Amino acid sequence: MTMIFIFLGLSLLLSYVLSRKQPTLGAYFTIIASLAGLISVYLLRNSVGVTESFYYLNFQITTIGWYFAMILLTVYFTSAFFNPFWMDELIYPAAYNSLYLLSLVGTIGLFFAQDLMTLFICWETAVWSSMLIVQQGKSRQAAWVYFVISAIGSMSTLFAVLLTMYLSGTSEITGALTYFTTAPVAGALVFGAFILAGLTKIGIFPFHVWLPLAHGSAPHTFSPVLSGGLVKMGAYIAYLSVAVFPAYQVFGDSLKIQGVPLPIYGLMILGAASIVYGTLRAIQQEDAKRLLAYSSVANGGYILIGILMMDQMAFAGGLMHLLNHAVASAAAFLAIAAVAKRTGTTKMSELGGIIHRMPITYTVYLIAIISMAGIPPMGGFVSKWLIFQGLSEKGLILLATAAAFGSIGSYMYVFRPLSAVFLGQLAPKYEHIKEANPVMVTAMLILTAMSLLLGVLPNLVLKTIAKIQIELGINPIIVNGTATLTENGSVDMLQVFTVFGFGFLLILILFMVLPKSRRVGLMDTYTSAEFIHTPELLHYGHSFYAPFERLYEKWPSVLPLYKRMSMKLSELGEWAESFFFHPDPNRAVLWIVVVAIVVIIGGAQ
Amino acid sequence: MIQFAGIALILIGIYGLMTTKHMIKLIIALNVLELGANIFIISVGFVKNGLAPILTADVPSDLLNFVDPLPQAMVLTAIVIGFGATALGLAVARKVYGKYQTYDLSVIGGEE
Amino acid sequence: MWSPVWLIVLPLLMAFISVVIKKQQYLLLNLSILLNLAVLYLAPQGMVIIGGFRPPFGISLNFDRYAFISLLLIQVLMLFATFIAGPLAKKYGTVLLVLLAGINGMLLTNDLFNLFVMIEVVSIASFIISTSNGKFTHTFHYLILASVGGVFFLLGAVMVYAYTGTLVVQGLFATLGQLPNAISLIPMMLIILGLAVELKLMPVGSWAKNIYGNSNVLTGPIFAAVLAPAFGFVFGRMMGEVVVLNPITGYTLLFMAIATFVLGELAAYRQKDLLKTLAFSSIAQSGLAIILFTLNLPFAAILLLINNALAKSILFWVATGVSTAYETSSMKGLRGVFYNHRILGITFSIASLSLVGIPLFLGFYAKVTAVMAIFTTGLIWIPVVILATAIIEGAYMMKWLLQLWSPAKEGHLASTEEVPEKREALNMTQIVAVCLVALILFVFGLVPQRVGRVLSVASQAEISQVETVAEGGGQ
Amino acid sequence: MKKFISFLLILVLAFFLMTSLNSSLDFFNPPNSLDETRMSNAFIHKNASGGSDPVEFGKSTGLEDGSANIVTSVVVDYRSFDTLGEITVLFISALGVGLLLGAGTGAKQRSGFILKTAAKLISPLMMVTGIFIFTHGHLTPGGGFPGGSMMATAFLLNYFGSGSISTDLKSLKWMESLAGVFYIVIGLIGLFVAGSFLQNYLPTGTVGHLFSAGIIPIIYVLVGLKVGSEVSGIIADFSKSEVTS
Repeated sequence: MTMIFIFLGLSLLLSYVLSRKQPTLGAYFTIIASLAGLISVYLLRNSVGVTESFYYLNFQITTIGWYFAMILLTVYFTSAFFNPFWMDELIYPAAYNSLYLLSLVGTIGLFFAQDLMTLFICWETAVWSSMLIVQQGKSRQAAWVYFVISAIGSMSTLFAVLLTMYLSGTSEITGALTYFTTAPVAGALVFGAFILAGLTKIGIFPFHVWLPLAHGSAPHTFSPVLSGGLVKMGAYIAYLSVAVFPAYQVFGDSLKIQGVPLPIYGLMILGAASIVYGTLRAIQQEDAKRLLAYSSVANGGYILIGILMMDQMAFAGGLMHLLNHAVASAAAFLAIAAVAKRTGTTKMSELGGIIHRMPITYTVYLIAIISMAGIPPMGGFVSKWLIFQGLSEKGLILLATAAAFGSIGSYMYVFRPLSAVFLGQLAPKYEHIKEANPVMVTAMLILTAMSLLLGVLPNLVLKTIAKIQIELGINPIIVNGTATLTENGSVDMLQVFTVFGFGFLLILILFMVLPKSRRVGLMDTYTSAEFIHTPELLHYGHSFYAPFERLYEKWPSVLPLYKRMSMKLSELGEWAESFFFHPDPNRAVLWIVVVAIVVIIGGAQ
Repeated sequence: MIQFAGIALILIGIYGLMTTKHMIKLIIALNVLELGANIFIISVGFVKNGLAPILTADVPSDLLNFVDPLPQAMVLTAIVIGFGATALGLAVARKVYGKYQTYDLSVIGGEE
Repeated sequence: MWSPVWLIVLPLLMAFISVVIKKQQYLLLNLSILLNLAVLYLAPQGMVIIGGFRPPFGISLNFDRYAFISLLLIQVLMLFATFIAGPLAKKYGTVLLVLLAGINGMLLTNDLFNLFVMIEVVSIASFIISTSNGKFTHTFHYLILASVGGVFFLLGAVMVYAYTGTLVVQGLFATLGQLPNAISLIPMMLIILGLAVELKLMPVGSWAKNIYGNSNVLTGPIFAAVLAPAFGFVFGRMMGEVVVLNPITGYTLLFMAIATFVLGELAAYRQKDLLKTLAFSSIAQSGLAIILFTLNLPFAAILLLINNALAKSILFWVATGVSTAYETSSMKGLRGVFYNHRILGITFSIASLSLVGIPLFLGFYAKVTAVMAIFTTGLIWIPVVILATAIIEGAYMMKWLLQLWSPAKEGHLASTEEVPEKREALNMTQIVAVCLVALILFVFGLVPQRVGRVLSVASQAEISQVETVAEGGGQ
Repeated sequence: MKKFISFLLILVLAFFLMTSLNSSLDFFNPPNSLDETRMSNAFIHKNASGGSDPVEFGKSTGLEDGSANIVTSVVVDYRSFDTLGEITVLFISALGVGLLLGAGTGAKQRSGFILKTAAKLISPLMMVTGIFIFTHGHLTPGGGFPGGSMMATAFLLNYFGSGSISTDLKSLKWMESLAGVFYIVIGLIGLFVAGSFLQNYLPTGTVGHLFSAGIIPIIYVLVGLKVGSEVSGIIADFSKSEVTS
């Protein structure tokens, strides 16, 4: 395992050197490096429990770590296919390529960390290297917000980590965290500080503000990694703080709601809030990438709730949703990136009818959003269904309602880019664009195939998850051949797929057989005597959900709250500056006297 | 009793430093403060009916009546240091005057 | 013959000589720093008597590990500072020599009054260096405050003498501790207040804003990287050997230090000017070091001082070099400037990441050590404050990094068209020197435990405690 | 308003300072003799390095310190290092003044007949007195600093009288530099000969004689010359560069 890190470390240096010579070369190299990483981590699947030390970093292979690392590597690997085509847009391509691999090293290190210090070091490495990538996109502000929100998480984690190390006297993750079974008060503090990092990274309400900003303005090739990959780091922290950290024991004495301790329930409510909020906001978005970012917020809510449940089904659902969402969201972002590469924009109102020029990209996107929305027969359905099962079994009605709401709402937001970007009439200026480059298409097809496979045979993954559950000592999810068994019944996705596939074929045949509709160009209007100055206004992608937008125009947003907080901090700084740093020697002497008086009076008593 | 004079001068000096905005006056106030401090230091070594700590032909041989020479030595050093700071302060003040034609800091305002 | 007294005498001798041969000032300056480094290497550790009278009757120098570490840091940074400042250092060669002698004296001396003399030497030399900013009212402000501080320190020292009859620094706390609190209160307050001015503590350190904020390539590094750690080390020595804190002085000092740290970072957060940002950042970091010294955690404080000194020197070199070349230090004017100066940009980034305390840099180790050490005192709220403030520090440092690296308007991709026209910020040899310091910082970050092991002896703390902290920081 | 607040604060400070100092110790009540714990007792009895023979003026020889003026023995012998620091302060501030104001041109001062004549008469006398004071620093009150200042005053008077700086400033610089260098060299000889910096390695002679006390008179002469030249230098710098608009 150490070899993997050394190899990736060397290859990031190599990619820097190559990129200095020829940026595209370095970018192709990132594909090779991440593929090599993927293969070598895959080969570790049977060496669970092996520990290794590298310098002062200690690593251990665990099933869950392996699972997370595989997800991340998949996303990094497929997104790397897009890197070579964006090199000319970036001002520091060499830095991009090497930081791309550095953030990969950081994330993998995080999942394999054996002790808390290693965990934190890898965490920070991933955060700041990805922050430096995001800044190469459209917005410095976004990168900054990303860093600050992450820093809130990082610093609270650091506090938790150090306090844990101090109290327990060890830094080995399992040993240190299980210490708190005997010290519930300190445990509650550590739990809160620790999981805050997870919340900020997953983008749980109210820490979601960085997601739309960072995902929306990061370089197009990096948005899939952010959404599909790095967000999952937060899920890992959430996993650690509820599964490894004895959260249910620490809060054993607190008030319980349907068997869930109140603090954990509160976190679930936050997860539910981000489902609802993310969904509603996503519907409103005008920019395709921001829309997907908000959908990540919503999906992050599912993942958080699933993991926090720590039970047979929802937990399995949460872990599986990680993978499903990673694959689907990466595919969707990549599809949008492919469109942006050809058209130069991600604004939905400026696009339309791209299906006529980029049909494969369209298919990729379609399948991705089906999975994201949780429509059978894609993988997203299985995981959401499992979470729903778990929630309803425990009787957590409120959360189940939110989950259901999110599922239905997701139809609305995934449909918007589908119709606004891909369907409808083709704008004249995009008349001559071509299908995406074969290299990019390859990457997208890999993800699409995975999405389909996960939908048809979810048990491939559920087996691994069952293994994790056994390690944690909770009831494992039961799989039987192609069927997944739950207490409320079983589902066999192969059957579902067959039914859906059959229906799809039927429709396809009908579509082929029935007479073709005539294509009408965007400029081809009935107002014959009038010249169309702004054709995009005529496209129905324009003001797609205008009624909804009007509906929550006045809704409060969270971002201004943060801005106001930042303003308040600035004001406090200004006050301090004018009060204590007055450019007047009299003032300073006065302060000396005041301090002297305070000390003397205080000392006199 | 001499301590009171020292402390009073220190306080007067501080008062001056707190109120005036005139650079030369600030330096004068600083000097008053330093003077007060020096007097205070001298007073620390004082002995009742003490003599200056210099051996001459007619001091008693038990030497018990000498005041403490160490504070005096310190004051010597402190005076010179105060002199140095004052000289430098005046030079800076003149530089400011050369630039703004005034010694009044409130007229100059905050120099950015 | 290899006595640490050379560290003071040699620069002083060179200074006296340099008055008459002005042309060779610079050479003499560099020569004496290099010779000082040799002396540091050769001189045996221990107490050195001056004038042939043992303490308390004569003055003595305490050349222990603590002094060694601080002196080594100061000589190295001084060497680089004078080298990089080049022509300016030539003009102020004699002053820098005296400054060096004063700082060395301050760090070595074992006599409270002699410490006062050395502090005055240093502060008068630093007044003169600060005039090279060309803002004389600021120098005046600094002069008044530092003089008042000096008088306070003197009064404190004299009162200590009046009460205890001795001025020897080493072990003075034992004698002072026997006095009732009501008696030791005022001298302790005077000593702390006197030092607080130079340490830039919150209500009394107002001079620092403008002196640091208008600095040039000489003053910035000298103030932030040489004077600040020097006074920090002196304060550490005072806390370790002299100052007896009772609850009121202790809490006042702690409160002042925390206020300096938090409000300083907040003030830095709102700055739109690079040098002003760095100025407030220096103020705040000095507050953090004082928190640690006040809590009697010298090991963490030393680590922090070293990290800050190295990082701040790089930041100030790059910032002053760039802002002089482009004639602005505002955020707007310097946007994307590192596109032209990649190497400077990388060193600046290393320094700022280390300052913020990002893992794999020395600053992280320092921060972890500090927090772990504070846990042992039981004051859990202080780490919370420190880490919360670290977010603010990270926020403004990152803002600057992002702006300085990206030649782009907000909402647009970076493009070479936005890059300001290239000018020479520092010449090749200067860049190499800055890189060397950055390399030192980087290497220290890679082997933090080794650095820690060297320092743990210097901190004179119980070895067992320091060891666990050092291990905790790295594993 | 500001003055009122300042006044109030000063009053408060004064009140609490007084009560605190008064209650803590009978600080305002001087002792009848020097406290035993004070190390200055050793300076007075000249037994810092052992020995308990009583010191007698004009008789005791070969003491650890041969200066009759005990303040001088503290300043230049026991705590000579402070004095080195002190002349460094003076040196650096003179240098600073030179750096700040030295760039200007010398300005003519108009002076009347009486001042002119008196200056010519008095300034050599003052010069001689100054030299007397610092050569007898180990015997009588005074020493290098007052003597040096007196020389500088003579220099100032001379300037007032003649209207311009007649002395060659270069020679002042040389004097300043050489005095400082010799001070350190004497100290270093101590380091090499006697084992510690600034140690008295010459015979201390008999207390009260002019040629006694080892290196003390030598150092005081050097200090006197250095102070005289530095203060003169400061005066010369201030006389320059009349502030122009």
